[in-house]
Amino acid sequence: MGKIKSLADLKNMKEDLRNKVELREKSDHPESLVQVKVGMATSGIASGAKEVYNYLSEELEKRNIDALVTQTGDMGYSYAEPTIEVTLPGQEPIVFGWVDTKKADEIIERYIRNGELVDGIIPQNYETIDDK
Amino acid sequence: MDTIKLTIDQQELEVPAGTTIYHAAKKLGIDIPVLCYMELEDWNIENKPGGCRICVVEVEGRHNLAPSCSTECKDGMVVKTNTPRVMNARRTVMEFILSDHPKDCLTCPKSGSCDLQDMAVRLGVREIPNEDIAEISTYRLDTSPAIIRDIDKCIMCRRCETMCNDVQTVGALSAINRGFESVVTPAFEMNLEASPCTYCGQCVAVCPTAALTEKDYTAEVIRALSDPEKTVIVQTAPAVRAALGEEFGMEAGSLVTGKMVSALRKLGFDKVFDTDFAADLTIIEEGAEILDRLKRSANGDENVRLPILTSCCPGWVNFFEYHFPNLKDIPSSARSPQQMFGSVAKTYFAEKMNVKRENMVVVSVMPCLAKKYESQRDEFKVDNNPDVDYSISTRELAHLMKQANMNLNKLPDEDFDKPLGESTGAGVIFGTTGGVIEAATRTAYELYTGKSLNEKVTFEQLRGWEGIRKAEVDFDGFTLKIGIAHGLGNARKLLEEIEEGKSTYHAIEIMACPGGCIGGGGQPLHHGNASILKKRSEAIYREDAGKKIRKSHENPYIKELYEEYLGEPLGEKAHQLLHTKYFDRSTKRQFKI
Amino acid sequence: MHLMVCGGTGCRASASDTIEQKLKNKLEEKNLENDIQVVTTGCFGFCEKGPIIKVLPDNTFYTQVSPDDVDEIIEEHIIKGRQLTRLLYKDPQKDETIADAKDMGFYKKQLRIALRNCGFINPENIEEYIARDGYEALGKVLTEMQPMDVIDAVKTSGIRGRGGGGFPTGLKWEFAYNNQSDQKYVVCNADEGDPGAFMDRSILEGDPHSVIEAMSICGYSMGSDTGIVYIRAEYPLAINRLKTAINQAREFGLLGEDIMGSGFNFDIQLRYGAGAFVCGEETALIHSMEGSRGEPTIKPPYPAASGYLDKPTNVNNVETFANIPVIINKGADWFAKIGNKNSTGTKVFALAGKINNVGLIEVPMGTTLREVIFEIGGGIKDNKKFKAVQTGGPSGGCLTEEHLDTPIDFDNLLAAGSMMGSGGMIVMDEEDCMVSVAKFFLDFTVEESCGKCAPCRVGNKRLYELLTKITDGKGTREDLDILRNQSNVIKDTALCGLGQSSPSPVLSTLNNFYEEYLAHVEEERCPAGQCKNLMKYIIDEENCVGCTACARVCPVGAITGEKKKVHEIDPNLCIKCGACMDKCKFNAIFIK
Amino acid sequence: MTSVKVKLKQNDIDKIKEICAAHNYEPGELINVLHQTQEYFGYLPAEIQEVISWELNVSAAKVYGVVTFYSYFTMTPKGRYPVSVCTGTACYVRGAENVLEEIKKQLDLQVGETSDDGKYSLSCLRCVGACGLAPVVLVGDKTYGRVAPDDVKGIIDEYKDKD
Repeated sequence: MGKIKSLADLKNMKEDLRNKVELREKSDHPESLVQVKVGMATSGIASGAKEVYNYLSEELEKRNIDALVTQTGDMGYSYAEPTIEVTLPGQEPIVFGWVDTKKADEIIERYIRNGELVDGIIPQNYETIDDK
Repeated sequence: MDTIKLTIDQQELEVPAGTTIYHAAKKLGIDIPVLCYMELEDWNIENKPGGCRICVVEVEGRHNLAPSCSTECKDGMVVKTNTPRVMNARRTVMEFILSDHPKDCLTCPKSGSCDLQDMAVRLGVREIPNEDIAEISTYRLDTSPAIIRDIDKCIMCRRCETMCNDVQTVGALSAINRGFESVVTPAFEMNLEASPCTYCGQCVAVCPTAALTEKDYTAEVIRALSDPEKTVIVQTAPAVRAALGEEFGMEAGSLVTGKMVSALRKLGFDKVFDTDFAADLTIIEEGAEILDRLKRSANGDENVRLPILTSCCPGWVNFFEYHFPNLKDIPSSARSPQQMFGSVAKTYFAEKMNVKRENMVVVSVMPCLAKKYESQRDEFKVDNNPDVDYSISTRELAHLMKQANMNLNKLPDEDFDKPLGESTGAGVIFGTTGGVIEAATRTAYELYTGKSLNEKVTFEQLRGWEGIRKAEVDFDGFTLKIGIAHGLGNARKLLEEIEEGKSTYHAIEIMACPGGCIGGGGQPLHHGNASILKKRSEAIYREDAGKKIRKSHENPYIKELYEEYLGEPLGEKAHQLLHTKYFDRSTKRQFKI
Repeated sequence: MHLMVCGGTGCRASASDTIEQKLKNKLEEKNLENDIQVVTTGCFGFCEKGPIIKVLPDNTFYTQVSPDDVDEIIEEHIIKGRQLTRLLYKDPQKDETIADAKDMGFYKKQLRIALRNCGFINPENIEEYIARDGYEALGKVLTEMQPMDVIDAVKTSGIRGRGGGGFPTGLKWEFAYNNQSDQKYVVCNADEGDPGAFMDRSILEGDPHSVIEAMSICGYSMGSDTGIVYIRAEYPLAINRLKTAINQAREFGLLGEDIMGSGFNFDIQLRYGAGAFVCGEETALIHSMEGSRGEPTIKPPYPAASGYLDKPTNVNNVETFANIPVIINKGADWFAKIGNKNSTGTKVFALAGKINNVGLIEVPMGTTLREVIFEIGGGIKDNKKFKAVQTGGPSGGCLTEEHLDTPIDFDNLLAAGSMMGSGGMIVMDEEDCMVSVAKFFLDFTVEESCGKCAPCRVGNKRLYELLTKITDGKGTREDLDILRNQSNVIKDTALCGLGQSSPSPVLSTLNNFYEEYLAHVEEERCPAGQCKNLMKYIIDEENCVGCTACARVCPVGAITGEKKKVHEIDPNLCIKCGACMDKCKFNAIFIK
Repeated sequence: MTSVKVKLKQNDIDKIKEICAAHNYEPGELINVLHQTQEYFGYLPAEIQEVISWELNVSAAKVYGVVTFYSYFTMTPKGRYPVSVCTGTACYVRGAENVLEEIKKQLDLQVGETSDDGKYSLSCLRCVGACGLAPVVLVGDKTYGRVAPDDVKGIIDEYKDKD
């Protein structure tokens, strides 16, 4: 990636990146790409988010599920950490709390594969500036 | 805006912009109490941490109280210095400070001259709430040959830290720890003796409590005086006579030479001599050394290092031994007057008196604390017997006199004993900044040019108060370039020039203490009042002006000493008794494991 | 179809587990267990109206459900598709029922501006930040705005410093702008030290670019090319993420020379704090950056005139900076409309203590404490009674029931005897002794005092000792007066903000919980039962059956009594370990 | 602050000099230098501070003043298993004090001490930011959340047989 030399550059890049993300979601693998974000701030890691992240990356690969596992910052639900957010294609993201490897397994098998909700969902309780 | 109008305690006044509330109030005669604040205006030395919070005042429109020492006046400000809120706050803060301070005032060395005690009296503290449960921070007592640190008594005013680091650039002291545990100590809480401390005593001079005091040798002196076996002789440094009077309520600048002599005699010293005599001796040796180096240098000898530095100040000697060991061959090798006196007294004079060395006790009265350390240096001992047994400060002499029921005011004037009590005006001015080099110039000029100065013995260009001074003296066609520094921070600047090869001086005089010996760490406390130091200096020059002989090489007893005993200046005997060598002490700072 | 049953502590306490079981049973009965799934969720945060059930996908939100309602829910809603109006949430203001959770005011309580990207983007990937409008504000500033325009925008937005004091940020920038110098510095204070707050770290860990972008904007506006982040060394992850972000920004030409072709140069360095709370104070922070002891100095001179290396310096905290790009992108007016008149925007709080939903929240200024604690925070843990909420960390105070409806903003909290501080919010229940809480904070201040000024160095130690005397049951009424006077004097005379605010926990508890102090000094009693030295373990004669279990477990042999007869505890021997009470099956041992 | 007497080896001194050189011998970089040095050696005994004082031309008193000011710097080596108890407000309210007392008892250590065999050291932290897990105890990098006094023994037992 080259340097950004102007505001126009930046805006073009933003469009590219947005398209890329959307492309990644929609056209490359229609229906099948699952996005998983693991809350990996200090507190998340302290409660085991790293193990969950590793487990999810490895297991999804092993189980041939086309998924993108990324890390992100503090989701705010300290009481329920580790927390992960799973977005199935075309659906609203869902946050699961108290995730350990066992729970992660359950989420893969039941929610990601079959769309069944499992215990431990954290109700989202905020608005972002995008909503305003 | 150049001037600012404000109201203090219902009185309006105008002050220049930048004036603090404390100073503005002072103009109105309102004396706001300050504890940690300290100001030495002429040298730009200010200690203003804003830490004690005793000087707080009420400023209209401000939510909390303002420290007057460090709050600048603003236009239209309305200040109240004595509301119940202010007075309650001051007293409560004082109670806090006292609650973490030992209550051994009765036996405390600072009792009676303690700023903290005075403040407690002034603020009317009668009781400390819940004293029984108040923890007091305690530390180890540190006793060095010159300075005692009892930092249980430290109130974190930071004055010593300012003197040691900002003024003297010695860096022996720093605030350590934090919160309730914080105090000022040397690195790793080591003893001063292991630290780079030069014993200049400026920390002691400004300490408001007894956290830093001099090591007191008066008991040892009394013991020696009461021992019939011992011949006890005393020498007094030039700066002492210009300040001792202050301890007895006299005006600053009172010269009390004669009264001091009679007091010492009454105290029972067998001989009362003058360090000024040894100062003259120093000039002979040092002057000869200067001339020698100048001549060799002029003849193209590249091994000669210039400038030559004076070496009579022991704080300064300690300083370069720690901080500039690579320059240790530059200072004159002449011993300080105190030590020259000691070695002459215990050889020449002891032989004359037919007293065995071990039965002679030499006491020195000095404006200085580093002299205590200097007298204990191994180089100045023979068979473990020091040339100078005890060095006491001006303050200690005053104590001694008071113990002996003497009132200086009422004593008659008496003369020093001969031969070691005879001195010239040149020896006297050693006590103030620029004096040593002026004395040396008087002698060097005549020896170098072969011409007499006649009555024109003073060199005004060498006098003054600036921390670093440069002067040129015409030696009959040859221009002698002279540098003068007082205060070790200023000395450091000249030394760095030398290190960098930028120095153009031939000779430099350095005094560790601001003002020279008159501002020494053993002098009566000046409480930051620089005008006191100026008056002391004037007194010194007055004594010089009144002397019949004003050039060291004309002192008849010095001549006699060389003829009878020493031989030539810089000769073998002189070398053995009057010169010394310096050590690299920077390694001392490294840990011995 | 899904039935989401709240499994939070509050709802559990009001039988949500019974409801869940009943739902499952009923579904089995109707042979629907494979079509309709019952899912336990985390706390919805709306414990006041619990137990809660949410039906998906239609998002119906039932409140105060009882086990008796289960049949009706299944019969009516699940099978017949008709909502049960009586269980729907009723908007207290409009007096109308709301079925969809998304329309409920409660879910609009939080608004994420500073935390907008936290938990959303990958903080180690600058592209994700750019995809979310990242660096657009900087681009706009550099190409379309003059420095003074930027400062005006920040002033118009009304944003005040999020680090504690609440000084208007725009004014601060203007001061730094007005002071001419060959070199100026932008400093980000990331030395978060409040012992119950971690929002700055979360932002740095979750959205480091927002801080980098804001510092660059600040640098452009005041005329500085150097930014320094002063960050706690105890935050290794934040440090790493920040380093990564800085490197990426450099690679993309967003830090360095001639940024976006504007001719503006800016770069950022890191300095590490080393564990001193007082370094949150800006002059102390600057001394620490210069390699010295972090002791504060008297202002003026302000850092804006003479700061780091005696150059004009602007210090803002992380959260403040994180708001800046949004202000530029969305407009100062947009921002100014959020919150209150004198406290605009949002504030992040670290909500913790005896509360169900411990976590990081961000609410518009003006939200009430009640909304934060009972709605977002999900109420008090284990359904205990709310007693106090401590805001502002060691510099703040404890607020009570009567303050619950106070809108949270800088001025209101100050007026109530506390302060905004950096955003710690610790909730306490009836088992927390307020004298001990004050003592806890004093212990912190005593340890963190820099020692420079006497009131803070010695005074706080004395307050701590006096509080210990009181919690030991040795205090007198006169001590309370001394405590108050000493606290007031420290507040009045200490050198820096840390010292001046250090007695706040004492003063606020003295004001709000004076009765509790009185109980300690006059009755030698700790109403919360927390002060060990004031506890007395007593055996209830009625309940004791003489089983001897307590006597056997007592480690010091303080309990005597014959088998099958009432036992007795010798208060002089008792060490108040509580073992007997745990052991007793008959509730016969209580604390007085 | 008590210190442990150490004899620095030449390569230790070289390492310190290297760190100072990397910071351009700037006195203003003192704290960063101390950070890096402590990271390398684990602690900052007087001997190390002396070398830094020489290299940066800052008085040893000042270096010591800085080291003793900041709680992050230590002059005693930490244990191989440093035990830290979070005493932030959230942890306090949820009973960290009792947990700390139990750890002191179990390890027979006071806060700030290191056991004679160098295995354990005990310290307090202010808020690790894991308030959701309060009270929190750390052993090395491992975090233990929602710790009750009764759990302490179990946690320490995990390290009993380790070196």
